Amino acid sequence: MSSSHILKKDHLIPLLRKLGKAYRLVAPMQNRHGDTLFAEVASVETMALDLDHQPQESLKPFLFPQQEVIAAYEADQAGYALHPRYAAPPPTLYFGVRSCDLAAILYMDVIFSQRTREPHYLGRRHNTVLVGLNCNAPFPNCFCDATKNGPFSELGADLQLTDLGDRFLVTAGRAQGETIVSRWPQFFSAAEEAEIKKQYQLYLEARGGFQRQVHVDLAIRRLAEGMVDEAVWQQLSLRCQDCAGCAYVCPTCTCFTIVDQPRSATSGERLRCWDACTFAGFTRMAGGHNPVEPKKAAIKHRFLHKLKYDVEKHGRPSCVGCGRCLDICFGGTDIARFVELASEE
Amino acid sequence: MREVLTTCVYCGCGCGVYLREEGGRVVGATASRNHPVSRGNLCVKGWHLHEFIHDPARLTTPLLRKNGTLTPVSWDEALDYTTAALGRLKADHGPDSLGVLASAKCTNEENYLLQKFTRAVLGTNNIDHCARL
Amino acid sequence: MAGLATTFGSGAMTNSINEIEQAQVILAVGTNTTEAHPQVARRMLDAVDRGAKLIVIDPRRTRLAECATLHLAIRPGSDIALLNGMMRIILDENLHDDLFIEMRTENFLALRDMLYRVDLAEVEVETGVPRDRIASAARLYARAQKAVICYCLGITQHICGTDNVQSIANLAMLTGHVEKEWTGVDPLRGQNNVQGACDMGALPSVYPSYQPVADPTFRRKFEQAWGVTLPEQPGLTLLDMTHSGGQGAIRGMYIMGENPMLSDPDATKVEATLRGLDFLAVSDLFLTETAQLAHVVFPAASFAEKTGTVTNSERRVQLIRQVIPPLGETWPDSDTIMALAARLGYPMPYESQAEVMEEIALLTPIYSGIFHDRLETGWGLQWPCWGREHPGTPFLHKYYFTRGKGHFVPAQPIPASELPDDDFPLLLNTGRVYHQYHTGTMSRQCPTLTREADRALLQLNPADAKGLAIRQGEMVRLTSRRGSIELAASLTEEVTAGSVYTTFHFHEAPINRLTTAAADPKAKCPEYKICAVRVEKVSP
Amino acid sequence: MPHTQSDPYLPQPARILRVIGENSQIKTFVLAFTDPAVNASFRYQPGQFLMVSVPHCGEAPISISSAQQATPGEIHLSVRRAGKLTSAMHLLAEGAIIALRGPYGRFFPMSDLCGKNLLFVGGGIGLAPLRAVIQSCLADRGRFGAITILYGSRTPSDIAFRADLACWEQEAGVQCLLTVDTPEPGWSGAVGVVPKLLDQVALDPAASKALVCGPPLMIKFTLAALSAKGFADQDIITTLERHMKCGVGLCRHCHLDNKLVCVDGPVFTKAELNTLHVMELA
Repeated sequence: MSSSHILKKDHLIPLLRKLGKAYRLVAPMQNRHGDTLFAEVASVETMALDLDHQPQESLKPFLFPQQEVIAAYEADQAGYALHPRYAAPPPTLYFGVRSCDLAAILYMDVIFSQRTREPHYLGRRHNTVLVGLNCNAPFPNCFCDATKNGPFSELGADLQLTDLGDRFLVTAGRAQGETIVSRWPQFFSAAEEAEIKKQYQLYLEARGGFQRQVHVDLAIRRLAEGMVDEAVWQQLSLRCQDCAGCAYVCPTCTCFTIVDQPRSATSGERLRCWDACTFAGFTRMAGGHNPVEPKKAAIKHRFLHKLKYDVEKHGRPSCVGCGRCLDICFGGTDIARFVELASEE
Repeated sequence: MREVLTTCVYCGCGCGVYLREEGGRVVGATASRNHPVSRGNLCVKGWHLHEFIHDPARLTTPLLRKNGTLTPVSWDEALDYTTAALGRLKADHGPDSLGVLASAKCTNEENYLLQKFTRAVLGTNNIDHCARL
Repeated sequence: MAGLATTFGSGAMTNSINEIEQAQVILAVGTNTTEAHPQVARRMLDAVDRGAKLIVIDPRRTRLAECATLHLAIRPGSDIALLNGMMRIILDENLHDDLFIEMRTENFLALRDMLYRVDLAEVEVETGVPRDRIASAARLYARAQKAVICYCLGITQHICGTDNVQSIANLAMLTGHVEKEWTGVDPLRGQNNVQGACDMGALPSVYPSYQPVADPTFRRKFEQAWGVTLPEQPGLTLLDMTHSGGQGAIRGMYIMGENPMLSDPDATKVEATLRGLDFLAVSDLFLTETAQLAHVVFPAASFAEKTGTVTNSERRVQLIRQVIPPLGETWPDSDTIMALAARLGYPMPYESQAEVMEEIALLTPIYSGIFHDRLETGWGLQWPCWGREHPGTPFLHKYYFTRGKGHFVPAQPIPASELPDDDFPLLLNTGRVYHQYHTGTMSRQCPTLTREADRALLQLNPADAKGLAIRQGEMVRLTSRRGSIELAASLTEEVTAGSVYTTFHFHEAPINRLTTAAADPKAKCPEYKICAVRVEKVSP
Repeated sequence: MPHTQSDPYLPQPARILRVIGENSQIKTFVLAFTDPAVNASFRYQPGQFLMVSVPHCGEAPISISSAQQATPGEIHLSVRRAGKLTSAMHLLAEGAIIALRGPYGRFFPMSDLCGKNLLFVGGGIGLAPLRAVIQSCLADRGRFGAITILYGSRTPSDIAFRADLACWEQEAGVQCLLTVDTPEPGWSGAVGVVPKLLDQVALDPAASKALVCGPPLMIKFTLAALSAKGFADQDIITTLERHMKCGVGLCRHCHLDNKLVCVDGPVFTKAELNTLHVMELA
């Protein structure tokens, strides 16, 4: 069972300072240009912690980087040898993780260990502590209520924070969270009944605070029933700008490609890079044949994967409602647009 | 991992892009959420902006044609050879025998310096770039 | 950009990119925006979603055309006829803006007289666009409160490029669609710093900020600043330098980061010219087709390895920031230039790029308030920026044109320099694809981009293909009077019968061996968009 | 690091022992892992594939064209020159080293084939995975009924696996029929697409299984023809070719509706394919 504590806001920085000594600290920070990104905290003193804006990307770049070396190779007359390379990040505490991004990490945990244990993701995921932050006020494009993983996180966090104004209600979700509370007990006090009630009140308010109605359930049902008209895919494929941005900012998109990059005539590196199922080259075979009709069927697959196949396989869609693809989509072919088109009778 | 805001090098839109650096290598690119042009998105070229930086085909040393073949040489040798050749042509055929192409892919500072170099050092107005192409 | 400079006094986007999405009507002429300027296309599509009307004038059925309210598929090269036709209709239906014309422009009568001689039936024949569609476009554009025109190389890369641009300016001024936010004329620039390279005076006839070299006042200003005597005569343009075929005055060249072997028209001639030079130095990231001909090649640092500023299409000056040290022994081009200058007895001891920018601000009025420290935070500054406190200028020509009054320059249709005939029956148009960029020097080194577009394709209408017995994906030989290349055929309705289209990104199919160096006499912009070719099947 | 023991991406070096030129486009590479222990413990089944690394070229999936029992200590990969990796592979000679990982994928259900008459229908390089099954059956001949092999090529000079076909024909109860799309002078055999050969064979569909592999269009028409002959959907087995990067169910390049060909295939029965949107059946 989880236990509840109170952390006064005055004690947040002192706590982070302690945590920063025990872990590599990664937190959402606003940079001098005004963008908020998860970044490594170099100094607790000067960090511009930003808990008011949605980090423009999830933790995916940290746990499953856009490009990483998975092996180095040497190839010459004498032979051909590949040596695996593993990043070994120090124990890392990710602070201020929203419920959508937490849900996405749980999804990636499954994807990267279910069929095959994927050493690079699991290596980066190993020794991580996740400190969640519940969203009292959903951001403009969010719809995690519709994907049923927010606005307050239900799973995944070691510690979960709720902003009660001058203090945080802290819930220890997993063992690592309890460890933190018991290691630095000076910062925590027991939560009172009123504070827990207040959290529930905030949760209800947050649920009412969504600015977008995205009927994910309805789209899932219509896909399951095969009721989505082919014209929908046609329309989406006409508008899609083929940038791959939706897959890259999506916290649950895990498609990748593997390429060799030579460094010299006799050596090189094998890279694993993000890829997107919407690209024609994603499925095109060496001879030029493409089993997936470019654009139309590729886009269809993207949405079916998230809202049909993963529902069948995992019991829930692999969209976590973070709204980032709505923020970035060039052509207006994001998941909310799809849900809207699919929901039309 | 570090993210540095820069400006995309492809088309004239001028998107704000973060380059991700890890261990001295540029390993990723992502859009700036609040940049007035990119507003969080990039085209396919922008999302893959990092891919050519460490390409093995990058030139890494100066080359000088020796016996018909481009051969790696030191910077001093390449610069000396160049200034001697430019100086000789200018002396023999006048400054207008020299021409310079600047680049729509280089920075303002570089273009400024190059036109200054062309006009003030080489002594010709024969400078242009592919604005019309 | 000579056309806009004559008419408005300044050759740049009059709006900011973000203003486009607020327009009620967008007229996109000669721009394959979704492929070449994705961010601008995003604004156009967003505007369409909000109910704006999008009119696309393009011979090809591009994706933008698919999304348009109205697509006018004109015959290539008939832009002036079409625009004159639209203006005639506007005049006939009394949709022009009298007050604007009266207060803000000059030479209207010349335009009016010319328009009264336009025969709309002839326009229909010349453009291949039905009269009622021309009229719909004219009415939509003229009646809108907020209307922008976006144009690109489909307008400028013609023998009549300057006249094309002037016609666009005429249309905008006739309807008063210039002076406001969300309303204007926006030439989209193709490269990240083509605007800046022009601003910096990397042009044969002007110093930075378009100050003419031939004008003694400006010459004296720069002579004083630089402490040297400067040449009086304007220099040679790029085409003059690269197309002499080895017979010209140029004996030695220094080329910084350009690849004329692929990018310039009639490339066979470019090759002859470059091979004929006594000396060629090239500075680039990669051993380009041009660098392969050089005597000296300087390895350049990439944008990730240096600091500096670039100016985008909407005149926004922004920093590129160094992320990693220069790779290997590469140098930023500025270091190379300074080293050359020092060895030639003219040291340029700048400590930083910020110091170079300070000198630019001193000598370049439109950049006079632009300094690196101001660019460090925020999102850059849009020129003109007149001083340290000046916030920059999101849209131009408010209340007055740069040149004072907007000047109408009537333009008559001019036939293309080379039209199809019996020997070369098809019309070749060239351009870009979304996944590649320019001569592919950078983009073809990106595995993902190259996977998505790894070779040149010749777009061919199925009707033409049938006559030539060419099937999807087959190799064809494309020949013009200047050269011949082989590439794969892609059958598509995007191009109309009688036209073919391809790109110049791929050195394996150097299309500019075929294009003509015939150029607009004023802007010296070559006619990439029209030349006559023939297509044959390559026997396996 | 806790995971180094089982890196799913790490291939093992293998030496090319022999190269057999099958036709102008196809070569069969006979390989063995350089590490004798790895070679001795390597096990695979007909229909499975390997991820093949060629220096500087990355990886590509190639189906194994031999059967373990028929070629002990050796792995055969029959490769058609198609892209960058396979072109580079074609330049390699005996003694060269590449790297392999696998085997991957669902294999042909050999136990289901026992006691059945087997009809193999291959086109071009598509005979490669079938060759593994045929070798396996011939190594244990008594367990299977009559074997009929139908093989189509574009032209007579494109006929690959000639030595194998000649060998198989000598075996008791094996019939080989060849056809070409376009004849050349001197060709006296059948002309036409492979499904047309079906008319020449008499098989009781109820006592038979059909195994099909070839180009997409050939699969499409063959599957239709087999159904017309009365083969039940679960008795028609084919194997699909897809773009793959990981081979282990992660990268998703080989997606086929809710399946991944690398782990859920590449071998599928027609009954299974009927529920999917497959290019080969469209």
